[in-house]
Amino acid sequence: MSNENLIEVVNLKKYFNVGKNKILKAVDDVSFNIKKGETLGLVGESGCGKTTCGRTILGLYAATSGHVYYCGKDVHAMDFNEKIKFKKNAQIILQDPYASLDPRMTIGEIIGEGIDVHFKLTRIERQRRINELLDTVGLNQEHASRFPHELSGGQRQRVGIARALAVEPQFIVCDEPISALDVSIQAQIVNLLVRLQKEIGLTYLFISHDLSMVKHISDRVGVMYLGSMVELAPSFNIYQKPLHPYTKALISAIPIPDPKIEDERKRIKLEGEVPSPINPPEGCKFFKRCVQATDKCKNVSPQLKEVEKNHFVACHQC
Amino acid sequence: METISKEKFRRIQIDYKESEKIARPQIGYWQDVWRRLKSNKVAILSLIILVIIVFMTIIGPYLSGYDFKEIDSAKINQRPSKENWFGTDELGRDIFARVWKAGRVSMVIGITGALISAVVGTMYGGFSAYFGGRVDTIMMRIVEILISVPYLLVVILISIITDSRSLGTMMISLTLTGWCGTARMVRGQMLQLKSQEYILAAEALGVKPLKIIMKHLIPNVLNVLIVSISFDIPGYIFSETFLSYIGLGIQPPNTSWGALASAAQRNFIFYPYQLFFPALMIALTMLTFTLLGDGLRDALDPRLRE
Amino acid sequence: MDKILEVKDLNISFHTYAGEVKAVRGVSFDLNKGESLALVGESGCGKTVTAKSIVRLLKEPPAEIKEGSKIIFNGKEDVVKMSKKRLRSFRGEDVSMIFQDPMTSLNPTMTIGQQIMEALMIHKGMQKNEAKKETIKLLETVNIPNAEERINHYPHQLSGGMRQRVMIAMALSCNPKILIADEPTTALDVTIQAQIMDLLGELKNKFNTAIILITHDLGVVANFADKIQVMYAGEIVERGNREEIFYKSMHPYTWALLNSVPRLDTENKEQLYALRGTPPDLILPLKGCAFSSRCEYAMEICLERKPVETRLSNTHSLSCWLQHPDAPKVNRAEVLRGEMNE
Amino acid sequence: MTRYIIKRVGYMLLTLFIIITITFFLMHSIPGDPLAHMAKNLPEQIKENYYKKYGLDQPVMVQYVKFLKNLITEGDLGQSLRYPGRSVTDTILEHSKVSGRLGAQAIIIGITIGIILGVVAALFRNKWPDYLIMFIAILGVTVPIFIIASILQYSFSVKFKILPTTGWGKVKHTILPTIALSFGSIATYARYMRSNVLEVINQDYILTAQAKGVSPFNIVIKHILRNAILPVITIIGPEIAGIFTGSFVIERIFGIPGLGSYYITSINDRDYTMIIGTTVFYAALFVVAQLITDILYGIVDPRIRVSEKDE
Amino acid sequence: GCGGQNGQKDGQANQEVAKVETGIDSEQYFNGYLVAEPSTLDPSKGADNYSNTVLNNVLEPLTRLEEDGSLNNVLTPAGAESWNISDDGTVWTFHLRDNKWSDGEPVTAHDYEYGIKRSLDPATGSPYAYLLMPIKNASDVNSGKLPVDELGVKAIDDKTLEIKLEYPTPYFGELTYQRVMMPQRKDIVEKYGDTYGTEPNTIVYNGPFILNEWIHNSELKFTKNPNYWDTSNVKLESISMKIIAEENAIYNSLSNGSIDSAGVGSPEWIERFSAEENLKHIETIEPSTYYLFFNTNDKVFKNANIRKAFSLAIDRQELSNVIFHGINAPAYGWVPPSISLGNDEYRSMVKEPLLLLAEENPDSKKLLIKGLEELGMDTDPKNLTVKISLGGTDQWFRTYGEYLQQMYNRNLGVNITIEQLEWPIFNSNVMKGEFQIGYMGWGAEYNDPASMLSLLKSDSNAIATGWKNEKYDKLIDLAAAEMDEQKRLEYYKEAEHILLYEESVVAPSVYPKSNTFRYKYINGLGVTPFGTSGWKYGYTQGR
Ligand SMILES: Nc1ncnc2c1ncn2[C@@H]1O[C@H](COP(=O)(O)OP(=O)(O)OP(=O)(O)O)[C@@H](O)[C@H]1O
Ligand SMILES: Nc1ncnc2c1ncn2[C@@H]1O[C@H](COP(=O)(O)OP(=O)(O)OP(=O)(O)O)[C@@H](O)[C@H]1O
Ligand SMILES: [Mg+2]
Ligand SMILES: [Mg+2]
Repeated sequence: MSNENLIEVVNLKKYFNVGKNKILKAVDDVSFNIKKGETLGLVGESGCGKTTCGRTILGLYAATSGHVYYCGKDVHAMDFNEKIKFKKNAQIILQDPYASLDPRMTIGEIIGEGIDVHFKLTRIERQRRINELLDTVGLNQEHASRFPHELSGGQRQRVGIARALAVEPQFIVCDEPISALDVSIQAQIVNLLVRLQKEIGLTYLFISHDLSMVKHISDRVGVMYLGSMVELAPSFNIYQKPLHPYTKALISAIPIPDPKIEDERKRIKLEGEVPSPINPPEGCKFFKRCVQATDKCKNVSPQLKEVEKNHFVACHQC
Repeated sequence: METISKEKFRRIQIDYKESEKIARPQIGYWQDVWRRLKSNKVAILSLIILVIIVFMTIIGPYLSGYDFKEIDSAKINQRPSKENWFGTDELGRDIFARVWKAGRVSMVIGITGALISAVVGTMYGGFSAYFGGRVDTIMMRIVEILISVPYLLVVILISIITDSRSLGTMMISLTLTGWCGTARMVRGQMLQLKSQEYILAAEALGVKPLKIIMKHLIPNVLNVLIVSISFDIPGYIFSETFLSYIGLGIQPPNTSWGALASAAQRNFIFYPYQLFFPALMIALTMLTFTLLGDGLRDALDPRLRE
Repeated sequence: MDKILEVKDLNISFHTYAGEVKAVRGVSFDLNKGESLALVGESGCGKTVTAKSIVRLLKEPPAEIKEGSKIIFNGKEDVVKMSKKRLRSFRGEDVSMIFQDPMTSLNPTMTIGQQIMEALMIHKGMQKNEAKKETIKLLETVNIPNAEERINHYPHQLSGGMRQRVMIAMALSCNPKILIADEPTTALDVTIQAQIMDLLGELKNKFNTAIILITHDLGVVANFADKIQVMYAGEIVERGNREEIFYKSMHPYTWALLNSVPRLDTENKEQLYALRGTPPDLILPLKGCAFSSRCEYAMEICLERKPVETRLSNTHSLSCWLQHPDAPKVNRAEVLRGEMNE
Repeated sequence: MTRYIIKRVGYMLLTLFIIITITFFLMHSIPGDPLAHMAKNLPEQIKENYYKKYGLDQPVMVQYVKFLKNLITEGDLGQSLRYPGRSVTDTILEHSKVSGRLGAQAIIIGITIGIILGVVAALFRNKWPDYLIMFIAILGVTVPIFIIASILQYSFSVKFKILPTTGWGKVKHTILPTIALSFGSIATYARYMRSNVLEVINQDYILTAQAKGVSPFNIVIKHILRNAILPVITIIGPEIAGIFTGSFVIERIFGIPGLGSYYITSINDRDYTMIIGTTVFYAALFVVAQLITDILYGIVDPRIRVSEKDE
Repeated sequence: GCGGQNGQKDGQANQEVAKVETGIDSEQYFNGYLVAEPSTLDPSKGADNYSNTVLNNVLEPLTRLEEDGSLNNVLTPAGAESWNISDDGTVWTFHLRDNKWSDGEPVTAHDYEYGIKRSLDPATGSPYAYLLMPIKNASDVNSGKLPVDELGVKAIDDKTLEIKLEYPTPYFGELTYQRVMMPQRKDIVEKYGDTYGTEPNTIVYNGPFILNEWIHNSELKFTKNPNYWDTSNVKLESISMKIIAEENAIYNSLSNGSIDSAGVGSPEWIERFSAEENLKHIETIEPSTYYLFFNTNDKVFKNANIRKAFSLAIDRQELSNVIFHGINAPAYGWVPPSISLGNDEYRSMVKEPLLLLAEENPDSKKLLIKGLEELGMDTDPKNLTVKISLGGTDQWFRTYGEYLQQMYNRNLGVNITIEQLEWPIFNSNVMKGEFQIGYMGWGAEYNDPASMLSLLKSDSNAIATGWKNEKYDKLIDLAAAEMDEQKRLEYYKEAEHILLYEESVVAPSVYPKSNTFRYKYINGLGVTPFGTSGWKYGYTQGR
């Protein structure tokens, strides 16, 4: 990991238009950096805007406002050729594996597509590369001539991973890349990602609900809530001394694969109404579910502030 | 439990590579399509019929011993018989010879016309849909203009400007606006498709627009494209007749199925066979293409892989 | 206890151009009312196929449920032989399923409200207004905020987790006797996941619903399942209750699974334990134990003959040659690390 | 939405203007004049008087400006040259009503039957109903409408004498032409529907619906149709524009006072005002139909709506 | 073409007129058809047959062409009770009878005067005005050189109309029943302006029938006009004219009785209808000729021998059989049989010139080679390619073209290309002289050989052969002003001889015939297709 910022996200906003003048603020003013060779974990409640954030960073969605810089270049202002080059360097593993595979392409073709765009390989080299990729994600070569619908959920997800790896990128947005895999293969994949990072200095934005995995792989973790970043800290901090009440609840809810512990443990239950990203409330978005809330929380939206070195949190109480 | 020799319970060293035997050759989408098309009996039968028709258009005119253009005032409007297998027309010409002779022109026009339409329409519609926004707006307005300006006027103008009766001029006039329908159709389908996640995935890979259209969008609209091709074939065959009238089409004494059919229209109540044979050929051509198209459609759908 | 479902010797193959993919091979199990059964196992081992076959939603062809397979519902009806008409009422009313791919499983041209209401109107005979109210309630129970607004949204306007919750709401809507949940919470964050699991638990207790849960999250399994079955390459390799699987498991594959879980206390980015190799190609004939090619403890016999099922207790059984008296003993405690040892 | 429509209307006017301009100069650049249809070569003087009377003696540019002025200020398309004294606008309005009525009937029948047949064919893929429907579809396209109409007329009004041969005014007059007209559409819709239904039927959400226990009928109605109907919507656009301009052949055979004969013969007659009039009319309808098509796309498939917006 | 006398050839129809008028049906109605929509009922505008048909029945021209007992057409008094012609033949005075317009106003000579003047007024732009050129000052008035008032037409009083002619015109009587001479009401014309005559209620009627309803492009409905002077002789109470353009639809309509009478052009249908018991068959020769014409400025066809060769090469009998299914008669002359000079048919007095030419030149190919030699061209017909232009784009023309192509190839050994053009383009090409051989038909406008022969005068615009022949022009001019029939006959005979025998500028091919089938209960309708009595005397008996 170097100190250079590979990705800088500055005041990024992405709003969706959802019918009759209703605006859904999926990502609402988010700023953070990712250093070269670093893994930034991104967690948060389902629907809080992680996917949108990841996609907007790669320029797959046009940002409503704000900037994303990749090596200092504004992703949303690149010209055609720069964009192609950027896409070789920055890849995404999409969240919904099945929908992201063209039903009329064989797995081999899907994986080969990226290779064709960015590399000039002979047919045999290409074939070899595809086999290699299949192998790295734990698929058989036999799978290359199958169609997406002929695979199991986890197999599809691995095709998505292989596709992203095929172009040998420097930065990958991993949008829940291992959710459909069994633990053993999860471990294989995560080991692979870590190995690649060590070997060639890959950078990841790792979106996942599997907090143990996030902890395992990330250097820093960002916690999002309803379109905003509420806490951003080194992964150790997040797990050991979470500051934001939402983070606390999250950490406490991690299931442990041990029946006895599971039976006894207590989770912080989040009560109260979840606000809507369409016309979100004025003040703190977590206000209604927060046990420590005050009047200030109701009216003033908290800003992300550094409470400890490298530990940022958006909460009036900390 | 039966007894098993203890020997068998020795630990062994496992070779992890062993599990990676290549079980079957890798194939791509199109190879798979072709393989499945081949195994579709109906489609193959259609292909055979089609080949027979094509073959007959080559040798058919010489089989009956009559020249397709020879007028015989003594044999006007005769029913099919031993001498004239398909009967004779109002000028006493042998319909058998004429039908096959006409087939040459009609097959060429029907098929190339449909293909040109398909290619131009698909590319145009594809670009329009994929780029969307202003590009789409302008491209679709052009289509509106092409469709709305009276075709007849345009064709007449072409006939005057070029004053040529070459196959080329004819194809230009025929395809001038013929592709517009296909373009609209393809655009509609692609609008629906382009919001799919796999298009997003391809974009994320940096695949260029043309390639996205060619590799992702087109295979997924092929099913409607096939239908539109199968409709375009008779469409072009009949349009050629119309052009003949304007003086731009096939020149007498040469003839086409459309021309034969419309010559027979007036008196089809009295001499149905004069209409039947050319119409049968048009229908057969369309039928074979439709069946072939259906077979192809099935082959194109990997979910139907059995 | 009443057996609501008995699966006997289920064999399912897919006919592909290269040959027959034997995706499920001789799976048998029972399910009682109000019981939750967790199916865990290797990705691609046939969990989804097994589940879909119970609802008869596999496309046949290319799938084929082999002769001799039986899926007995409620002790009398064989699902494999059900008439189309009965199947229609069977689905939804008696058994409902949460699919693995929420995006493709939702109709893109119907609002999620319509899709949930549809189920309510069919099975509960509700009127439109009533169904709408009920839909909003359902969405709220699966924790979708702002449900009144959301029912008018189309699937593509939702986040992955929300789609998944819509699927769950839909499956819950008609109070089935059996609920098959195919990785229902993969896209959910842990707080919502916990709530959903509570919800399923409630369903189980209140309505005596039997639940088949397919998941990779052993934490969820530990929390929720009454019975656990571990699958590998189309076969059930070990089955038992929670304690038996988590604390007394004897199958090398189960060990591998348990070992692969990253713990919160592990070092950052250290190598996780992972099984090496890939599962066998299901097209090829399998002679011995399917796991043998990846098993650290493989023996010659494993390559040659299929292991027979060994019963360790009423509920605990497994198929592994290591259970053979002649096989060398493996110390479970050595194999498994950390707190899972007992 | 409103803004989108306003923008599109702006484009519509521009498109119409271009169409009018092209057509205007096109028709004046081809040989022949409105007197040619009389099949007589009239003395120069007579022709001169005639041209003067209708302003045809002026340069084309002047005629064009005058035409535009009348069209914009009064919505007046001028007087027919072939039918002296008849206002083109009135003629079009009056006759398009007839064509519209007939066309609407045909299109409704065509769509309903076409869609039903298409779905049935898809559900019974490669079984006899499928082949039967394909046979019908092929007949509908390869048998010229003239033949279909003549056979209908011959059987129903000559042989069985239950329907009138020609004429207009009562419902019975519309039956045969409607059937004849709808043949082609049935064929087209059926084939496109079949193709797309087959596509949709394999989607996972159909499985979901089945898992919910939705009856096959409702699966077709609620889940399949809407996802498969896009091609039908695409074709409907021009068809709707087409129904108001009528069918030349059908009108001739059944003596129907529709717009079709004007639409076709105006060019042969070099009835300049009528050519432009019918062109404007058709173009306007078509352009509006295209707008409606685009809006319908969005209604049928919400994903299209989004991509349209995001630009 | 318009009026003109028609040679009645079919004996079977002769009983028609002789029928007794007793026991006629109590309900008197007639269902007919028109092939196309009448363009307008404004007599000064429009020139189509269909509006002519309607106008004949709703307006009362000065005269009508009615069938006499022997089925000859005679000019009979109609709006005019009688008329006299000055000795020099230049002043015609018409004495009108009492008649009323449908709105009750009396019909006066001023109405006739106004009608004629309006037709010639350049501001009207009437296409048919050229028919009226014999009237004094007509040409100058029509070109705007003289005011309309200077026209030689004047209502002496309410009942007397005087028409002065430029020169004696033997056939002027034939013009008095043309639409451009029909009476018009000034007040009505001014009231309705451009819409005059476009709808049933924008015109007033003084003929036997009134148009009540006009569904454009579909049907016209008429009823008897109670104000008509001869209303007691009008028996039909109502008439419906459907507009049916499609041949098969017409036959179907006749078959099931939805129309009472129809013209049939297809031999198959003629055969079928002839077998029907309750139909009667009326066959008439039309006053027209179908012909090929040559561009005499063309590098090939400037040679008369080549033209002759191309004319003679046509096997007219075969053409008549093959293309016209034996319905139309082979034509060897220019003036069609039904045209008469005085009381006799012209054709019965003058032998067809081409018969003579054919006798003298049994081998047309020789003529061709001779012509090619004269031109110094390659004499092998194989190397000659000639284009025939056809002014029609329908299937019939294509078949016809194919026939001509094969026929010339067989008889002359030349190559023929066929050019099928839309009529307006054909017309324009021909006018510009951009053709070699063209094909057309021409119907005589009035019952005099002049109507056909004057078409080829060098100052006539009609048939653009580019041919100029002083002698021919002179003969036609002489005939036009010649009141002596015998002399005129000689002039015409010689002119036709020049035209066909000497020069072969045109090559007539057939004289068309018409076949009408009518239910037997229909009576009194007149059998000659261009007689102008219309439905006035029609009635049904035993429907
Ligand atoms: N339509 C098909 N054609 C061929 N093979 C198929 C088809 N569907 C599934 N398979 C194969 O059957 C096996 C079992 O698939 P299944 O979907 O049941 O796996 P799974 O246990 O659900 O895995 P995951 O956890 O990854 O979802 C897989 O190897 C898969 O590749
Ligand atoms: N195309 C879209 N149109 C409208 N709204 C959208 C669209 N995509 C996402 N949203 C909305 O944006 C918000 C954030 O969605 P996003 O997919 O980014 O969530 P997420 O954090 O990835 O959630 P999950 O963990 O469930 O995948 C959600 O409220 C969702 O409804
Ligand atoms: Mg997401
Ligand atoms: Mg699965």
